[in-house]
Amino acid sequence: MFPGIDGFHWTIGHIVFLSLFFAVVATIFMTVISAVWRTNRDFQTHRAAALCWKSDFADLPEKDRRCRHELAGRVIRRTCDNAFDCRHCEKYSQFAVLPATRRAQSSGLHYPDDRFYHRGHTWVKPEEDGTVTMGLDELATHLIGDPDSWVMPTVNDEIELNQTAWRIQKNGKEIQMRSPLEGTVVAVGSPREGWYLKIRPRLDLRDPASLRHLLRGPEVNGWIARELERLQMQLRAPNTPPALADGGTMLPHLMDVIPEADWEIVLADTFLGT
Amino acid sequence: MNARYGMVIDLDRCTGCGSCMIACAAENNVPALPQATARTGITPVLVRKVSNGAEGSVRREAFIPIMCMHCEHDTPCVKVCPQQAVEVDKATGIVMQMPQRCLGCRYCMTACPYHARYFNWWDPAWPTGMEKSLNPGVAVRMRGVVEKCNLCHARLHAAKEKAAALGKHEIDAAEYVPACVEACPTNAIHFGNLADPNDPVSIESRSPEAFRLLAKLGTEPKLYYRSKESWVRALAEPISAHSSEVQHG
Amino acid sequence: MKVTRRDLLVWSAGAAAGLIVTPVPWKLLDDTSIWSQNWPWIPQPARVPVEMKQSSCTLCPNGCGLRVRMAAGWPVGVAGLSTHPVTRGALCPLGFAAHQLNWHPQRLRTVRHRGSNSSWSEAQRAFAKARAEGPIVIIDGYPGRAASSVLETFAQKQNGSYRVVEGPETRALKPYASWSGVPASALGYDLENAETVISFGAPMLDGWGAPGRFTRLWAERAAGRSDPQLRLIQIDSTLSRTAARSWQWISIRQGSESTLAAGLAAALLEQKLVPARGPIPAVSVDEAAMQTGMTADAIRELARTIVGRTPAVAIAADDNPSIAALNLLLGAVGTLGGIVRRSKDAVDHIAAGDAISSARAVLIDASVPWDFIHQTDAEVFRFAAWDGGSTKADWLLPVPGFLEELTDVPTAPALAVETYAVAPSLVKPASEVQSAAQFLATVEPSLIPAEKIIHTRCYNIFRALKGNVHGDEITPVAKFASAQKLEAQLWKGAVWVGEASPPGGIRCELKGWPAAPVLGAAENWSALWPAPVLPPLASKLYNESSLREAPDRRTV
Amino acid sequence: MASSVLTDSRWIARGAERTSLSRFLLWLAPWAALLAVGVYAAGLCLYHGLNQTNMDNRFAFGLWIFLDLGIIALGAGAFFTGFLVYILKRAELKPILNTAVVVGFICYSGAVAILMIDVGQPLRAWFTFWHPNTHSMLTEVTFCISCYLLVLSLEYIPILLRNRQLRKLPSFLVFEHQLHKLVPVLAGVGTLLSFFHQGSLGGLYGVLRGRPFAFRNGIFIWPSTFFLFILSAIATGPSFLMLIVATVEKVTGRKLVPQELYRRLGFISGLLLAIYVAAKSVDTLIWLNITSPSEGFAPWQFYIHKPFGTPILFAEIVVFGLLPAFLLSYRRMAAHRGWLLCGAAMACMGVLLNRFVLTVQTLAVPTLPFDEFLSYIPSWQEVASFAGVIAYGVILYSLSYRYLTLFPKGDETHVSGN
Repeated sequence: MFPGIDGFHWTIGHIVFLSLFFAVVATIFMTVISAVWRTNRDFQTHRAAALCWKSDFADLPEKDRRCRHELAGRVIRRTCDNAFDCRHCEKYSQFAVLPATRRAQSSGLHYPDDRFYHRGHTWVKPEEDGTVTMGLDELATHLIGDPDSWVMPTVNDEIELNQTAWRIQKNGKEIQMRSPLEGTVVAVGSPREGWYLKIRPRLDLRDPASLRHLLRGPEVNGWIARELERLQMQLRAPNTPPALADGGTMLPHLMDVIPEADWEIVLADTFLGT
Repeated sequence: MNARYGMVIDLDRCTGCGSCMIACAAENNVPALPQATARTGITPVLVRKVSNGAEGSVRREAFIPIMCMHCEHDTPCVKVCPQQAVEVDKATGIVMQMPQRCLGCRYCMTACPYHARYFNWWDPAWPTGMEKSLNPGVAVRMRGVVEKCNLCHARLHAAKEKAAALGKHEIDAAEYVPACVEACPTNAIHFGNLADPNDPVSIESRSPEAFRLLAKLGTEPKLYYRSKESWVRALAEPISAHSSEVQHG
Repeated sequence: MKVTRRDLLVWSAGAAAGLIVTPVPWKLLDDTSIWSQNWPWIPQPARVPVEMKQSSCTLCPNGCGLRVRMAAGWPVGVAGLSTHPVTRGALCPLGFAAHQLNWHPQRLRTVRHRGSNSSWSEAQRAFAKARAEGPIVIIDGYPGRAASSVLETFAQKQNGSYRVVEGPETRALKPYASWSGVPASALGYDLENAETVISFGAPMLDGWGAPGRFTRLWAERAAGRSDPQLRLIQIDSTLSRTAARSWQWISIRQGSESTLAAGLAAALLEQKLVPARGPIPAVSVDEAAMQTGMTADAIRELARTIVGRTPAVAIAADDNPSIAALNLLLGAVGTLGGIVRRSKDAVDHIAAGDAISSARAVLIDASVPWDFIHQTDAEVFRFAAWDGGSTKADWLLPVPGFLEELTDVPTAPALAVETYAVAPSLVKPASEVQSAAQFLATVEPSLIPAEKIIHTRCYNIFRALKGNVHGDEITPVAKFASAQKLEAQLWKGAVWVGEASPPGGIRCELKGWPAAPVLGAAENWSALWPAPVLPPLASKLYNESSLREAPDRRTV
Repeated sequence: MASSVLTDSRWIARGAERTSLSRFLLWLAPWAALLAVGVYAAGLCLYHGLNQTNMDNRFAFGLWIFLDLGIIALGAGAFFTGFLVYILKRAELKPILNTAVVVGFICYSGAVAILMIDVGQPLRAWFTFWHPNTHSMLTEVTFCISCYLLVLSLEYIPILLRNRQLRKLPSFLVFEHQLHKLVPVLAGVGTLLSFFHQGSLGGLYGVLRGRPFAFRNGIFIWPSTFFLFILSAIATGPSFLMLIVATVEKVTGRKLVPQELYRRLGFISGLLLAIYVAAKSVDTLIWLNITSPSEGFAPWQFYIHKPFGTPILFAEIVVFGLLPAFLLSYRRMAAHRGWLLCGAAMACMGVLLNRFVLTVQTLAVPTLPFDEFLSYIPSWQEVASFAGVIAYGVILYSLSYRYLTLFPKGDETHVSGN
């Protein structure tokens, strides 16, 4: 059959058949190889992170993909189609000018206005020295309570937006905290100190657009309200005390109070995990 | 010059004794397995009984040995084998089966209109010691491959070696006689070179009494039959008038 | 670093992908297929040189000429010997696989006494005791051999009796013997010169007489021809293989062969087709017609056909006097193309049967068909190469198998001329075996061993200066320089053929038309196969195709 | 929220509602048992050889070949949907794309597995790649099917990698993303391959000059059955998908795809089926009047053997061809889900019947005048090993449905309480 095998002789059949066959095989393998090669390239060029986040975002339930303007009540209903990256959203500005109909209402949780909030329940607080502090917001803190342990990046590590900034272990579950901002770690905190990371952002914070992708003001209330709603749905179960009555205050240490809940799911939904 | 080995079988002479079947099996180391039946056994030559379909004193019966017809023109089995385990030997016209290369897909068996191909359903086996009685010239086929009549190719090979030893190019016709031809007690099977117009067999194959099975398929089988009886010659036609009552041997 | 599940996943995926580009899987693939081509449990014959030996088959009294392919001392193939004057290269179908018989699982390899293993010395002691106590009957299924004469002499030495078992062809010649006094074993059919053969149910093309003898005649002079030189008229109640191929098939009621013979005789006389010799048949044509289911005209027609081409001879399937009488009427006795006397000095022996019961011991030679029935309370010494099972014999004594023993091959039944051949021992006997003749020679040292007798017989042939030796070429006996040379030829597989005896010499006195005997169905070769077992390849005919009905013989 | 200790919720796609693990395992159990039996039977055939089957020298092909041809025809939905979506840009078919891929993968891998048992020397199967006889239809089949199986598995990978746990590996996620972008290429290749092997499966019998019942004249090197097989396969592929989705909807009690999609599939199926029936009729007429007589065979002689009389021919063309074509494509009928599915079922039965006739009847009818009509009953080993393949299919699909995202989330809406 192949040249070299005894009794082989070229015929038109061989030529047509073989060229067709090998063309097909080559195409298939090239496809795989190029896919592998592109994958590798994405990692080299830091595009992998963005891709992963996009894919994760696409995997989020529809109700978790609401546009910040809807949360603020500027629009009735809008699903974010930009993976929460308002910095490059051409729609942002045209909605931003509309008045926010949503009024702040007490959820019993404290969300100071000097901070910017990420949907993964982390906050960013710009400091005078141009660095920013990162921490866990109150809902998250109440939910988790006292972490058993935590894994922090080391100083000078580069962290990427929407990628894991730090990890927290609690009751055998590991929780990934998505980074609200990209930059270089300059200091590492801890739950006790109330903050987790100090980073030097990659972008210049003097540019107002650089933190535009994070929530603040009325958006936060709308967002937290929906989060509490969801938690209520997820944590309401037989033999569970009314963890959080509507509008009522939220109990701390929920993970300890309601151990039987399916925390895998709850945590994944809360911290935009997979 | 390339030979075209073929046969003319005189059905008027065939008494259906079965000598050819056993001689063939012995020559080619075909196993006889207790569990084999008429539909799973290996009989490279198979003598089948046919009749004119009539009953009583007008009934006639004949015996017809069926083996590989060594089709010359787009040989069905050669065409279908996915991996060239079957091929027509250019020098002899023999349709050769290579059991070593066969993967046992049995496509060739479905392709053969003469049912002349057989599958090794079981591992070949012989009673203890009997393997000493195997023919040294022929390799035993393993389970899971197809085999068939190859006109006792081992004998052709031997004849060639003998000729070569004597420094001759052509083999001595008397040196190469397939086992079934040799065995026939009535000399009903005539074997020769159809490519040679003066060969008795090729002359016989042109006689008006000669016919081939399913000749209309256009595969040019090199196995001819002959009979003086018209009802026997009628077997050349695929489905003859009395096909429904015809007995199967 | 810490190895996580993810790392393992990635690594194994990578390894799987990487493995494909290494030679490992491909080599493995290749090796497995090569292995499948050389499975260790599949026997493969060693590639050893093959040499040709010529001999005669001794499995039955027909003594077919054999060409044996020998490899490493074992027979690896059997074919007919084309130079053989009688069989001319033909064998019975099973003969082509006879070389497998010695390996048959039923092969008898040790002395057995009433189902348990014993020894030759035990057997000898038992036999010596028996012969001391009373008469011994020796039964031979293949009379005329050197071995036979050893058996006979022993019987005479001990006022015992020697009995034989004969085949249907010889039995069919009995009537002539009883009417003429010429021994049946000296008679034969001169088919080579016959032009019409009326077979009364004899399987002429299916195992009658020596394989090839008649089939080749028929093939050359009859097959397929509308007006053949040799007319084969088959009288059969069913469309037998012979009937199917015969020139004319006469279908009659089962068992009415004798009547038809008588009817034909009547028809012949009535139409004055033959001179009125001998007695007049008891039945008229019409009565015969009634009993045979033929029309009277058909019988008359047949009578005319028979005499239409002469010499014509009727052949009975077995001992049937009325068919013999028909031959007398046809003038087919002692004439060319009819029943002829082939030898001067043959003697008939009494058929086995009655005298056995009174014996102290019965010795049955291996040549006696396994299913030979012997009603006796005598001690039975059964010699055999294969254990056919369910035997009443007290002793089973293993004999040399196919091609394992030196023996001579006397004239086959029903031949028109005498023949003589020698079958040397080509294969070393497989185990502790002894033929009946050898056994008797050990218990009675005064006996002349078969080897010597064969030697003497060859010498006698040389001295008689008659006939030819058919080897690769035909040599008149007179041309041989010495008895040794002739003997050497015979040892190499040549066959001595005597001279055709002149017509006449058989004078039959027959009183009245003989009564019809009661006969069983004629037996074809597959039923006449002498060995109690079949070579495995017989299954090609019996199980692996629907060509033939299997006889009740042991296959593997 | 799962209250049971044993939970697999972390493997189930977020937002997708699936029945409890215990119920799922309960559903799998019988299939797993069947698969076990099948594997045992297949083992027997591999260890002892094909004497375990009831095939013989005259019936050299049996149940396995028939069913192989059958499921490969039904699996054609995979390549055809891919072709429609990626090459013809019919986006409305996207919702069933994943199911099509999984079903295709099951059909082809199953068929290949059975073929591996069916050959006498599986260890030498690769010889076909080393000494291929380019004139043999079986070579074409072998090459195309093995390549296409590779393509299908590549199309399956992205679906697999999107699983909730696997996606946690960034590298998998990115690879999935990149491979997915290239799937149109694979779809193209798959279309080419399928076109050829569906065809050459038809050619398999069509070229058998020695079997005048199956032999057909054709175009260039391909007998007419080559094209008829392609047509019948792409005609019934969508119908089969329709049945699968309908079954899944019934079993899971969920509405998975819009009713409009059914009608769309039905229409495509019906239209192609109509074309097929027309072509098949013409082919049959040519065979009856030209091909078969030219080989000396009176075509009606093939139909004198019961039960393979002319009714089977009628059933093949009209009852299971024309009728479903009408049910599927005629708007008024197709409007009723019941009629639509009935039509789809009949179309699938039709293609199976066609494959049956071509494989089994061809071998059963005599060729030599002194042959007799043969019958053949598969042995339990044959039946069991094939049942095993069915079980394997059900299990693989169930797992895929539970742990992968086969249907777009939006369309997956709750219907009945489960």
